[in-house]
Amino acid sequence: MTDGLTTGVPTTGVPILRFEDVNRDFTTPGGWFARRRVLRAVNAVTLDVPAGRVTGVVGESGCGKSTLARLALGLIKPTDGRVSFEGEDLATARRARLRQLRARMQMVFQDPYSSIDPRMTIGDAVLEPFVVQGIRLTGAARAAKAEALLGMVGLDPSLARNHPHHLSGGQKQRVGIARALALEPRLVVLDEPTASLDVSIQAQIVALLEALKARLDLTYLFISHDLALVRYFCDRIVVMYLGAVVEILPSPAAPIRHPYTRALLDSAFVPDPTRRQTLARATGEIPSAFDLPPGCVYAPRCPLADETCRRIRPQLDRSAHPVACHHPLDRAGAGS
Amino acid sequence: MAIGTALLSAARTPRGAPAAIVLVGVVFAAIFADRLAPYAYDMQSLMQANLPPSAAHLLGTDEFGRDLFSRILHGARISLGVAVTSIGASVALGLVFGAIAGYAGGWADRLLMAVVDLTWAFPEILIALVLIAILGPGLGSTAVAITVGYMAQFARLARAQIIALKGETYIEATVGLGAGHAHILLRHLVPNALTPVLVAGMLATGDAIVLEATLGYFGLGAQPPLPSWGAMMSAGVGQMFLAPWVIVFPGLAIAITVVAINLYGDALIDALQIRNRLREG
Amino acid sequence: MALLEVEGLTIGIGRFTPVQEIGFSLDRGAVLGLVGESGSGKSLTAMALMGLLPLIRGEVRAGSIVFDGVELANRPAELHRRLRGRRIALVTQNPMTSLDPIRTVGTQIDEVSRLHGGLDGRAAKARSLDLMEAMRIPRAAVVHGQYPHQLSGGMKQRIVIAMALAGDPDLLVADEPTTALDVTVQAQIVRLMVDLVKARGLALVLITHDMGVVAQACDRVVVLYAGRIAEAGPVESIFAAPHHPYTRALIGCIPVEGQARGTLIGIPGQVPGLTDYPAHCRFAPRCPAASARCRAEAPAPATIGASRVACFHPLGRGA
Amino acid sequence: MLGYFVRRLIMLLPVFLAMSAIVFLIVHLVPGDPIDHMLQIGASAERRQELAAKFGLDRPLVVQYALWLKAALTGDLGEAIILKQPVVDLILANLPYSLALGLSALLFSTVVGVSVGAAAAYFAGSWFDRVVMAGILMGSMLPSFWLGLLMILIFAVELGLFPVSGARSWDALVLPVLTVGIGGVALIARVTRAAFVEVAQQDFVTLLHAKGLTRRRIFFRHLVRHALMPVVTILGLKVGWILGGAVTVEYVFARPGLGSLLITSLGQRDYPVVQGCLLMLGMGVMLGTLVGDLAQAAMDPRVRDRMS
Amino acid sequence: QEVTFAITAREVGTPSYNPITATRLNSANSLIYDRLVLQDADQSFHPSLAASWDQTPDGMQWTFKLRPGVKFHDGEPFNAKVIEWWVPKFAGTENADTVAKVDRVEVVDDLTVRFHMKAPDPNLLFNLASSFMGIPSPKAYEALGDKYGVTAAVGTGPFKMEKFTVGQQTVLVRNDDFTWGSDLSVNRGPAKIKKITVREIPEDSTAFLELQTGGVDLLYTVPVDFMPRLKAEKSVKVMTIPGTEIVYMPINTQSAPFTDIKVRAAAAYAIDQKSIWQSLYGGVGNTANGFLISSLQEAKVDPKFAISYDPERSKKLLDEAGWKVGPDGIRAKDGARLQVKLWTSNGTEFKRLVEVVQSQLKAVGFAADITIFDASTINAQYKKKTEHQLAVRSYSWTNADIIDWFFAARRAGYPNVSLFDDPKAEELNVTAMTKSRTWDERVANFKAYHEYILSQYAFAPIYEPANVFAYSTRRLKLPETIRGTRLTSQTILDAQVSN
Ligand SMILES: Nc1ncnc2c1ncn2[C@@H]1O[C@H](COP(=O)(O)OP(=O)(O)OP(=O)(O)O)[C@@H](O)[C@H]1O
Ligand SMILES: Nc1ncnc2c1ncn2[C@@H]1O[C@H](COP(=O)(O)OP(=O)(O)OP(=O)(O)O)[C@@H](O)[C@H]1O
Ligand SMILES: [Mg+2]
Ligand SMILES: [Mg+2]
Repeated sequence: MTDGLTTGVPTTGVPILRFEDVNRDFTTPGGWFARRRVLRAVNAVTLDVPAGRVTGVVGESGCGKSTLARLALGLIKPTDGRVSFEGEDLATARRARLRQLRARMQMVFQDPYSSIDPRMTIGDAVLEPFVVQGIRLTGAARAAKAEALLGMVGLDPSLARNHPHHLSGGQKQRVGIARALALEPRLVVLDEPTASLDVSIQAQIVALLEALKARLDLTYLFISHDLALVRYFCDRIVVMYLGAVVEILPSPAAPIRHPYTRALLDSAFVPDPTRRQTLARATGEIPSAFDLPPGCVYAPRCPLADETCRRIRPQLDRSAHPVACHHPLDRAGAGS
Repeated sequence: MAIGTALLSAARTPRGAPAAIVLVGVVFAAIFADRLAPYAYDMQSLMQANLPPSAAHLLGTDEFGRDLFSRILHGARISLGVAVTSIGASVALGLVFGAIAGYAGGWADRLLMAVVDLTWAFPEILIALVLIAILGPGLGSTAVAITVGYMAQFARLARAQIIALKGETYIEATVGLGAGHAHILLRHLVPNALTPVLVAGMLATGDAIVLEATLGYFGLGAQPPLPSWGAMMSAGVGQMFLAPWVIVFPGLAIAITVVAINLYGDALIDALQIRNRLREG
Repeated sequence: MALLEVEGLTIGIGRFTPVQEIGFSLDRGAVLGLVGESGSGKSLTAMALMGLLPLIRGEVRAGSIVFDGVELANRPAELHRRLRGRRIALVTQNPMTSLDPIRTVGTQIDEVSRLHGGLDGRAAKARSLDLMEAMRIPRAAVVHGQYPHQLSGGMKQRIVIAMALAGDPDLLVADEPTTALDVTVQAQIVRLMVDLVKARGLALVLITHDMGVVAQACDRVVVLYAGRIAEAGPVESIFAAPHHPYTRALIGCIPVEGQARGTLIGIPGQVPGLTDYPAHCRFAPRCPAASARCRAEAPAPATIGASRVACFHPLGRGA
Repeated sequence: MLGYFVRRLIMLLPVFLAMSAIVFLIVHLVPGDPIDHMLQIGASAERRQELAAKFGLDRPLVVQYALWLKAALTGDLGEAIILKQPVVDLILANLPYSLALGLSALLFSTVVGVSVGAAAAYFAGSWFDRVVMAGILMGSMLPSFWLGLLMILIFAVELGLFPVSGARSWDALVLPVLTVGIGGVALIARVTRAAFVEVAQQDFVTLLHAKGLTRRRIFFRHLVRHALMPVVTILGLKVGWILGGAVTVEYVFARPGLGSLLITSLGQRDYPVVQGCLLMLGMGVMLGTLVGDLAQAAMDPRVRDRMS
Repeated sequence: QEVTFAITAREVGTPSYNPITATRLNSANSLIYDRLVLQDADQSFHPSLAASWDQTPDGMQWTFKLRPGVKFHDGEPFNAKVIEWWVPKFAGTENADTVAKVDRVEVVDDLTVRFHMKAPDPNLLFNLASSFMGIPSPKAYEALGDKYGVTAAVGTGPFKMEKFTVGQQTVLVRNDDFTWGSDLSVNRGPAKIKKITVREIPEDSTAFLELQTGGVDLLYTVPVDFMPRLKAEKSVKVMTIPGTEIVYMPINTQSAPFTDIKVRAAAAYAIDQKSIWQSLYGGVGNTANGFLISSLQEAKVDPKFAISYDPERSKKLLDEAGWKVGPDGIRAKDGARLQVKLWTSNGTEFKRLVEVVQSQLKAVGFAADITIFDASTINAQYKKKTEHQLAVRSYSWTNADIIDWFFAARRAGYPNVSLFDDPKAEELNVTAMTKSRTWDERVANFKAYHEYILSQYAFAPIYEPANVFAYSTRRLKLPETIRGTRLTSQTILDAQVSN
């Protein structure tokens, strides 16, 4: 665990969003059926999201990416620690204030299929942000606004009258983006926005996001399990494993320091048959988040793990390229 | 699929079509009973009691010489009316309870559901008999009894829907926009939970008609001379050896209507593709 | 003669014809990639190979499926059933739902060897344990007695593969076997399957939507678009020199290391739905090179080098 | 599992308390009181008073409830005011009849319902499926007082196969069981059919086919267990129906039973009996749900794991 | 030698066989208990446990000679001491009135008792013959206390109670020691039937079908609807004996518009007794035109007081009272519709009848709203005194003093459902109830009282049912004529079972 931002990672942009030593636990419902069990979905995360940049978060299923996203938007409250947006603590903000803040931070969800109320028309869906924020629009303004928003994300404005089930996944995701951008937010959290789309559509959406960012001066927190995509799209890359940040790559091209990040990279399927890889670098699977091992959570799968790793949990170091590992891959090179 | 379109497309399926025709017919009879009935439903003529079906009396007459056909037409209005209003009230109450319990969760949920489960615990007929003992007999009490008897079912269903919907991304998305509880509940959750509950309500209407009939057997449903189908059947029990038509025709009316409701409801469930959502309750 | 020869395979469901005139062949010890976007007909093709189309009220409308010299298409269902599990086995996409949740995974594997190998309970279990170890399942004896929900996704998929292998099949059809898995696990499973093919002399039809997987695992590839073949050929030549504009675009959709930002474009437009398949070239609406002819008629596959390509304006012709 | 069972039992306690309070209140809300039934027409006010005092009906409701509950917890449900017997005895005397009818009807509905539902599912979409399901539905929709009399008319009067009414021999049980059971058959057949059709669409069934199993084997060896799970749930929920739901049938067939006892006593405002019966039913239902859940756990390892 | 009898809806659920405290007793009661005297259909009294009796001319002393050799089912002897114990037992019970005028009982010798009266009671023998006067064994009675009649019932009758399940059945076995049958039976005992199971069947149709199929051998009451079918049945014999019941419509004289005697009269004249008797009851029984059953002398009132259907008179009375016919046929006065409440209690017969009454009232311009209550609620409602207006109900009693029950001012609400309170009537009541010394005097007094009540239209008579019972001739053979006022032990004693 670092001491937080004061001695933390220098960033080029001003942090718009800050995690300070944030934990988030989930308790499985007890009651009739089960014993209560506590699961730590986000574990001691300290992180700055600099304005105007794309911060990527990668990690495998269940590592806490979505939880991090929800915390970022104040949709759930941290168990410990502080999440602040533009300096304001989201957990203590009043309802009305939170609503105002929400106009400036938005989220695009992983599953476009269920992110629009099936009973709403597309037009109503993209205009709902105004309703919620209490901004009244007249009939003509409504139509114009809907048209503008749909046009912005490359959709035919005539779709406004349709219900979501008439749209393809890619179209729905564009609607999701339009909705998120309706209130002109500064921060957009993108939670695996392309994961459930075909590659050809995924590429379209990524291109759209790139274009919008440039046009609207947005800050992105881009969450994905696809390291290749993150490396293509992001300025900084946060690697998570079992709720904890294990490495923060200051740039996509930075040399990898954590064995897990390495494994992640090696697992990617390079679309080039001439470069067939020895696959299976990582062995075993992610252990249950319920009973975390006492030492490094990656130790059970790590080829470099030793006794220390199994006993002492490594902390994120305070270098320009922070890593939480007893045996970082570049030990010989970069000092920490 | 929108419920309106679904109603139509269910009516076009091989199972749904005949059922829909029957239901339209019954509703038509209920609305226009006054005009369609050849006689007043309470016009007695003791000298013409228990006549078998004939040209003058299409379905025969009952023990008071009243025209059965006219009574069955009016009976549609009463039986359907009681069933529909009480189930309507039951659905509304169930929605309120279920929505609150499902949305609030935690202790509010447990408490509300404990109450609901209490009524769930007892057979509807017993609930109805006990309630009518308290409220006194009559159509109003019958309606209240049916309302209470079936409420648990809808509350549970509504709650299950709400809980399932709470996990939908669009709800989180709307919260993310800054929406409050009222907006979430009234604009998104309840409207989306409505369809299965309404369909379950429609199916329960059939049961309610039968329950009203059974209460009539104990003398507790519609008060004479109002002709609910149930009241007609129960009065006909004494006549069943002498004038079987007195009990057979109202019985047929019930059976046909209820089967039609069920078949059409089934077609509707398929059209709306909500079969598994219905089971969640 | 190849182990599996598919020709002109056309699949119908009710009024629709989601798959039209697909053909390919496959030898023992080889991996054939069947790649395409969602809805392109990959799963239906797999179901046709398994003879399971009737389950979804589908049927083979035309074409042939010759397996080891035996024609299977439109033959009595019983014929196909006898081959299932014993000679042709299936691995499905979602390990989370592919196993019976209320029976131990062990018995589910045992069942196959009991049914097809005629083994008794004890022998079947021993064989299952062997297979599970071959799948690199740790503590196989314990896992044998566990229920699916007690296992991770990767573990379940290994069980499904072990189950597929239990009947000692010649042909394995794997329908997106790794899509639902974590990246790291995905890599392990694909590797495992390729190793098995080589080691046991199996033939594998590997269905995927990921050109990366194809590049890493397959010997030959069939690229489907909207129910038709766009291009088919050996993996090396397809990646080195794709002839169909779609194939090239598809490869281009995957960001590669060091790719500059803003260069990822994707394919404009969207895959047509089953109900609005055009009569002409189905890719034409999204194709940068589409001509009037492309919007008038459907191209038939033609041989270009080692590949077959269905396009009026193939790329790199003569290259 | 045992721990789960104990916890469930403990959780039943507050539910039991709430239920008993509601039961007590409801019973005392009913207008009229048992004294009316004991008094000859035109009795004096003093006499009323005296009787009220004798049965404790003159005390505040809360006190009455507390006394009743205290006794109830020791298994003493008091003495019937009109029927002059310990309520427990009355319940015990009627319970066997309710159980005999309820359990046989349950068995009948389950066996027939599951078979019919399974057959319909096996031939789903065929004319057999449609005719059988519609027929069952039709039968279940007839009010039971009529169905009961019809049964008597056909099987007892015309065919002379069974006694018309009463509960004096095993064969007197047949017609009531049929009458009660038909509704259950319809319910269970529909649940079973739907369950079969639904599991048949799950992924793992595709894989069973892919293993080369015959349709028959898949259906009867594999799907059955899945299809029975919702049936078990329904059965657990229907315990109240087993114990007290057959009032009409008891009435038509002149059979004893908890339902009839309850209704008769309600008519006579015999409070202790009504309270006792309702409490009994409520407890039956609570236990029924518990047993249903346990059965569910026995059938489904996922549920089992959630419980431990 | 074993038979099954069935009692139907009305008697179902009778909770006990304790004649002293019970308010309801079922037909099986008479098989367990004997009374001192029995009344025959012709109203004459016959010795039963009392071999003979005597009264002093002033009516102040009655001496009863008891039959020797009588034993209770538990072996206890029946003697004068039993009577001495028995009569005071009624004090404070709901049946106290039957012996209320007995001051004390004197044991003259082992088999002789003398009743010393507070006042003469011409009705004493009638009271002693009522079914509540079955004599229980003092030993068993005292031993069982509250539970007497439920767990056990011990009398001297021809049958012993073996088992009683409320609402279900009573099993009776023959009392082999019984030799003291009355002169109303040919067979003085023991009974020829060995065992009787008396079943309670709430659904009339079921009971009917049981009789038809031989499931039961005798039905104590047969619903009129089933009579034609039963009569057609070869193996079933239907018997009708004079009824003990009157069905009538009480009119709440204190509830507007029935405070107006013209409106009361109009309602009374609207009831068409004849068509009800004919079409609803198939001509079985009699029409009722007064309050008392026709076999009573007090029922033979001056024809001008008898109330029978007269629609014209009814309409005319309403016109006179200011109720004018409205467009829908319902009358109205000063803008108020002639809308009245018509109640009845649950029971097939009442439910049917009330509908006819409603329709007949409508014919003259009353709109009557029916409510059907369960039996216990309706009395509670009557007692509120303000809620009810018209009702359809019945009573079963074979003595004129019933007029006092239902019309004495002190019993307003219930049983005086008419809330009848009239000085002249009260005066006539006192005379009839307390001032009659002889039977004839009593008859005259009650007749006057009866006529006056009729003249005030406090009720409308409707119907006098007959007692109809039926039995299966396959198993049972009953005497041709039924002695006594009801089907009781004297007839069953003579009953024979074939095979
Ligand atoms: N509401 C919740 N209640 C209980 N547990 C939760 C809840 N939300 C998340 N979790 C658990 O927290 C852990 C992290 O979940 P999260 O959704 O953040 O992971 P993720 O990285 O987004 O995974 P994925 O790639 O599958 O989306 C998981 O183990 C998950 O089961
Ligand atoms: N049971 C069915 N009934 C009707 N249409 C179907 C059915 N199954 C598949 N289809 C249609 O057939 C087409 C091809 O489906 P298929 O499942 O083979 O696609 P796929 O390539 O496997 O796609 P995915 O990548 O989404 O799995 C799709 O348009 C689909 O909608
Ligand atoms: Mg996530
Ligand atoms: Mg697929």
